[in-house]
Amino acid sequence: MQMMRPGQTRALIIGAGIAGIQAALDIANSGYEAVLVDRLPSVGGHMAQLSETFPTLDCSQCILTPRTVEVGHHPHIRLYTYSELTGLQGQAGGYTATIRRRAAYVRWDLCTGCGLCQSRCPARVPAEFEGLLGERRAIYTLSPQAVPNKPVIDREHCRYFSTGRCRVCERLCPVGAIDYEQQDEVFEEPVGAVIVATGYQLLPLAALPEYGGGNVPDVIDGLQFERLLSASGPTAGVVRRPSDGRVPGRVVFIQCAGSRDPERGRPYCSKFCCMYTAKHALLYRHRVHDGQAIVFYIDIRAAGKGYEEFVQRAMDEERVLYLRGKVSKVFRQGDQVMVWGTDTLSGRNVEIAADLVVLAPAAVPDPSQAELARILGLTIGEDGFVEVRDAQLAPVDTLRPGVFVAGAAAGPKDIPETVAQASAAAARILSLFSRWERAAQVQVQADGGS
Amino acid sequence: MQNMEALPYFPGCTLKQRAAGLDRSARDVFSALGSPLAELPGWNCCGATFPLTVENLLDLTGPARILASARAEGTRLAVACAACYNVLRRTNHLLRTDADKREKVCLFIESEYDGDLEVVHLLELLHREIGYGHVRQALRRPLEGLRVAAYYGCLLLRPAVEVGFDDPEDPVLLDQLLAAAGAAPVSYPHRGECCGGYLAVRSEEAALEASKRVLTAVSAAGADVVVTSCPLCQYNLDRRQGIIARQEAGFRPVPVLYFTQLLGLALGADGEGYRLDEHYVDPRPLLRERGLADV
Amino acid sequence: MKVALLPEGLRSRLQQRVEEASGQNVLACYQCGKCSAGCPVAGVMDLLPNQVIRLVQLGLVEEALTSQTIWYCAACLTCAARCPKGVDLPRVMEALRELAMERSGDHLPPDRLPAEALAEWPQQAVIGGFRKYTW
Amino acid sequence: MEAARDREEQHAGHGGEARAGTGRRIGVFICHCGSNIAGTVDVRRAAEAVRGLRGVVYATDYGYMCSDPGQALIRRAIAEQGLDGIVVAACSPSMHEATFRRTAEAAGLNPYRLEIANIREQCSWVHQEEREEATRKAIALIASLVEKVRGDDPLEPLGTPVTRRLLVVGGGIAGMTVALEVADAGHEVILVERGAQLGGRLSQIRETYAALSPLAAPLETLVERVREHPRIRVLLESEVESASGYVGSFTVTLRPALPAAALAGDRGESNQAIGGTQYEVGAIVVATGYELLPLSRLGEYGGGRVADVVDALEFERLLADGVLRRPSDGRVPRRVVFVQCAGSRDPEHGVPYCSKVCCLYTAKQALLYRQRVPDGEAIVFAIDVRTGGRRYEEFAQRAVEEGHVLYLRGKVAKLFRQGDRVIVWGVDTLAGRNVEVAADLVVLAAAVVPSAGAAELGRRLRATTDELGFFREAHPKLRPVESLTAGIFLAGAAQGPKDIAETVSQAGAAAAKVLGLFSRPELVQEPTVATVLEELCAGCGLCVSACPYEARSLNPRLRVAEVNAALCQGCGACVVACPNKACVVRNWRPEQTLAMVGAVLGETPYRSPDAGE
Repeated sequence: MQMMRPGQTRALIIGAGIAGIQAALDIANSGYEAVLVDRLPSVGGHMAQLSETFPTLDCSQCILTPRTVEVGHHPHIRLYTYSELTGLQGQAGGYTATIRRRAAYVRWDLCTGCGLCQSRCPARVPAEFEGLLGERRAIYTLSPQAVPNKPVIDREHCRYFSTGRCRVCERLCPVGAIDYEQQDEVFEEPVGAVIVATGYQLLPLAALPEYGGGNVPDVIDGLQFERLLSASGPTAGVVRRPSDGRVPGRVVFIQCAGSRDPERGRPYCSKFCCMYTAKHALLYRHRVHDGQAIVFYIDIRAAGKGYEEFVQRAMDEERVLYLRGKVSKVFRQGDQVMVWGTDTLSGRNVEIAADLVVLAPAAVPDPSQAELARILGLTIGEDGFVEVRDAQLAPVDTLRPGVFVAGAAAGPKDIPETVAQASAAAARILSLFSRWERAAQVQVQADGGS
Repeated sequence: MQNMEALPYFPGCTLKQRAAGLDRSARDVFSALGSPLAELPGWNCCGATFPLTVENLLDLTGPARILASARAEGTRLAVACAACYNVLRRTNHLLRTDADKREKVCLFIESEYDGDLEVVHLLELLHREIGYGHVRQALRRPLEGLRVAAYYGCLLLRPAVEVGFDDPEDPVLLDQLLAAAGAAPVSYPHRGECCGGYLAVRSEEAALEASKRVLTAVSAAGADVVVTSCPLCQYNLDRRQGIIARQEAGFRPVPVLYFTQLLGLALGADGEGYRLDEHYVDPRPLLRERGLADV
Repeated sequence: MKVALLPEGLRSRLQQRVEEASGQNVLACYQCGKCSAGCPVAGVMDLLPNQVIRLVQLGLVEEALTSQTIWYCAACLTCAARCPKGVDLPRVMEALRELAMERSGDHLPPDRLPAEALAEWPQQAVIGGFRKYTW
Repeated sequence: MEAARDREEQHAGHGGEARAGTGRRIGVFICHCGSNIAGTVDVRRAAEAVRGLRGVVYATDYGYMCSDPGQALIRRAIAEQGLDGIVVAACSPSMHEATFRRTAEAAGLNPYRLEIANIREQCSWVHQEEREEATRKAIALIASLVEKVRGDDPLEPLGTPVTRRLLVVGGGIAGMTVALEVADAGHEVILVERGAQLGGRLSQIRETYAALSPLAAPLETLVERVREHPRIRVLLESEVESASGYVGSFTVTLRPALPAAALAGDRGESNQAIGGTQYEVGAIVVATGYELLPLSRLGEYGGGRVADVVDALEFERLLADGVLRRPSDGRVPRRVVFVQCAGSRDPEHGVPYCSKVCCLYTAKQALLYRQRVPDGEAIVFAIDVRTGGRRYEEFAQRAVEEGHVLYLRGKVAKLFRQGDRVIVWGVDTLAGRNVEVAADLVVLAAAVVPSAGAAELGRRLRATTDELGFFREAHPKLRPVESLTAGIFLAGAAQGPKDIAETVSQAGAAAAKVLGLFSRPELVQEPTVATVLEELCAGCGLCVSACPYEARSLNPRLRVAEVNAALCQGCGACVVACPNKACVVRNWRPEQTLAMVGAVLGETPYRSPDAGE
């Protein structure tokens, strides 16, 4: 009996960053269904937070939005945002995925995304999407271009949930979509194959005590700096430092903050920091023409099409000064940040008084990944990333049949590599689906003939 | 024998003094090959080094004046000294490509010149126009069996775009010429490495550092003689050998000759005015032994 | 001891002068060291050529001016010919020499050259020396 | 004037009826794009100004038109205002034209009666300091697109059938991976390889880096699978002679490969009349890989003339022998120097880019050498050690710590033979010391360059290569495996230096694109293509030679020009060439264009207050 199982040619994709989006689109555009799950209220992942992308300096939001919009509208994509996978039963070709959607306290079926509710919400909360450098309300969407553009209520900060009074959003909503009684919902989806695309996070600054441990206001991480550069960010694209809103005249960028540090951080190289740091320094110089950009590095890893040329451009056109050496200590002094570093090329220790310090912390697996791996029965490496079947020859196959991995979930990767992997994982699934279909057809014909 | 018009020729200061042997032998060679050199009238010093900063515009007036006056004599200027060649060639290139500088320099020298002269080294002339075949035919005393280390130095080779002489990492012109004259060029990797140039003026130690590197390689390659086109190279490589011989037990001194000296003798010149006696490592025993000279 | 980097900012006045005089962008150098590796007189230098460029990159031009390396450069152009980034080091060295002599006068006063050596040196060495070592 | 134009259009016999009663109720939607547009252009004022334009019955502005509520706003206005044409003033049409066309279609409006006025890239971004001027320019741009919409015909997209057969060029790991994935999904694949066997560069490499896993066995399996696959046809010693057609329907001619020597020339001339065979395919994947920069290009490293100076692939071969022996005298080398960036990162003499794979394979080769010759010394010269990638950094550190490979930071200036050794002049910029090493063998990590003939293949396929000879991707971030020519995809190092893992990923991605293409029975194409007004066409053929896409031909019987709509890109070259004005691009008719120009020049036909249209 080789009948098609229900949902056999549907794919489950966990994580709706650029990897998940690309994989979902490739599968959906080939006529199969994709179930796309993300923990956040909207899709886009880290790429939605970026200002411009190296080496072409395309606006990240601008190149991403067509994809997020397509995902949002695609007839073959079922979107579960604000949701998590809580179980997966069965085997390749016949899984049942259990998905828990968190209560948004907003009925998305009614909501038009008009944004009125957010305009009057009295609770102001540091926005995670803005790297805590901007504010959101207790009822919020991640960004104005969010897909789906439906708000959620953050229960912890909502006045109504904490005091029992407020209900401003409920009063304002023209369609009556606010529902304070909403509960988490659980869905079961039959699927035939799975792609893990849970991406990465940056090592928290608290793990870097020698660099201020997150306690120096003008020491921020790379994603925070992306928001400061971004036209849609909290400073509307003007680089202002967090402490006093001043435009920094001298910015120090510190690479390998926790990377290549087997003793105190992560042993591995986080791969994309060299390039985004070069981009940061260059963009900072574009924004602040008389600003000084100084980069500390150990090796400049500009391996990729147009990358070396990009870094050289940062050096010789934008006059970004590269110092070879790891920074030893960063601390606040007056209204400046002192950086103690070295330049191993001149053999000199240096002390720099900076207005702003941008760290490139190690890229680490998403914290949810360990639990997810347990649910999916995947093997996790000593570095916390998903193990693949063969690092070189089968880079998107996990050790479990029917389950694939794409992007930074299996180790830090830049966008082109992530996108290629996402499509590659989609291809693995497409050929599986097609084989299953043909096998079933053959079986049907055989059955018919007998 | 082919008869050509006399070539406008720039000897330069050194060829009138310490390197008079180069001047005399160069004239011999070209006369023997049928295109005598005609010294540029009223020439001045080229400045010996090419100015490297923008603030040194004035230093260009010397070479620019030479170029302008040579242009009045013809379309080409032949040069024997590698340093003069380098300076004149680079100045010419600059005047040809930088209209702004050209204008300023021309104001200083009170003369019109737009860079359309061709500065050629004698080696280029021998290669391109006279031809090695002709050289071979004109030989009276082929350099048969002579193991020569062709040494190019810096000034003929760099910067390649401006000097345009030969492949800077693997030059061949001098080797080919010497081979045409019957010699056996030895292979050694330091033919374009610097001899120390004018550093001797400031630091004997630095000049020694550079020339020793070349000489040990020449010596290891088993050369009988080093052949060069540059008075500075000749001096550095020749003069240091006493010190090196004192420092290195196994070092075997090698005479250093100008290519024109060797070629002149091969073409039958008697070596009169070659000043072979002024060389530090006396080349005469070798030349006599090979039947190249009776001097 | 730490060097308080960039007291004058990323583009110090002196650095700017060196770049203007030499026509070179010192930040184009990515410090591969190929210049040093092939330099014929590196053995007697106190700083390697790439280290001199490094000091200029860091705005530490004063330190570069005290280096003996700038006087040892024979402008043989081996470094410039091989530099992957097209940095013409000898021009930078010459700009530094000029700067140094602008401050302290002739590096090698002609009247102090030994007479017997003057008689022996080829003229172009003497003239070249004057050009490079006198102000 | 208006009447005259209508007459002219009627005379042209083109879309007159379709336009009757249309172009009279136009809506304008102006996007703020956050502060991207609204920060520079006074969008309120622009909306007010365009409300007065002829035909405009509705104009509004909104924060993000592309957002769900923005699109809802458009849909609502179409219904409520009875709009029959729309101008969205926003970002470049390449961003969201498709989005808004879907929106219009969902509201029952023909999507080709929607135009985008690009007031971001072409206005707000380039005039950030000139708010007043930018606002005026935005209004002018919108006015011109309003004029265009007034003349737009409703069009239907064109459908072309898809041949579900793939051509893969290159039989290395990239090509084989694509072929297998696509064939496994049920489609036919033709795999053409210039060489005599499958396997590509991988067959020259013994172990992967980092994991040090042997490649021979998996490669053999892969080759076997390709050769045995019922849907893959392998053509060895063959190459693409020519290609024509378009996405979904290419005709390629394959022929026996010319000897490699013929390819060394700049443009391996293709006029050797060897009989080619034609194949119909729907898509093409270019997987032509790389080669190493010839050592003759590296003069300071001996130009390939120094014995015992080899490139990395030659060293792989030496490693493959039972005992590692150097070429000159067969002795086991006791000291090996590895020189990285031999030609890479060298815009002056070599290639400007980083070759990406050398740092890791050098670490691997040094480590393997140390394992083979335990008392040997391995010295690596590197500028930056580029080991980005999972477990790569750890691997390089292992080479240093366990393999005792000595890394010196600096580029080598020169090397030459002395006696029976190779002298290497290098530097360690960290110690500030020059070093001279006498080596028994020197391995150069020569720059990775495109395969010979890549640029020529690009010309034949009309898929562009960059100035370095690598195939150009449609977008470096989001479309890394698509070429700029629809239906032609890229896999592996043909697009730029890549390691095995990335190549395999890319190959999979190219397969996904092919499978997506093959999943559709027909392709939908933009209908804004050229047409011929037959009564005006004299059959002179000027348009045939003017067309850069070979979309034009002469009908010998009717003696008029014809358009192959599937090939036509709507570029308008034929329109310019035609002396009789018989060529027209749909929705880009000359009178539309003139009206647009008029609007930009300020001859904006505002309706008079009393003569409402």
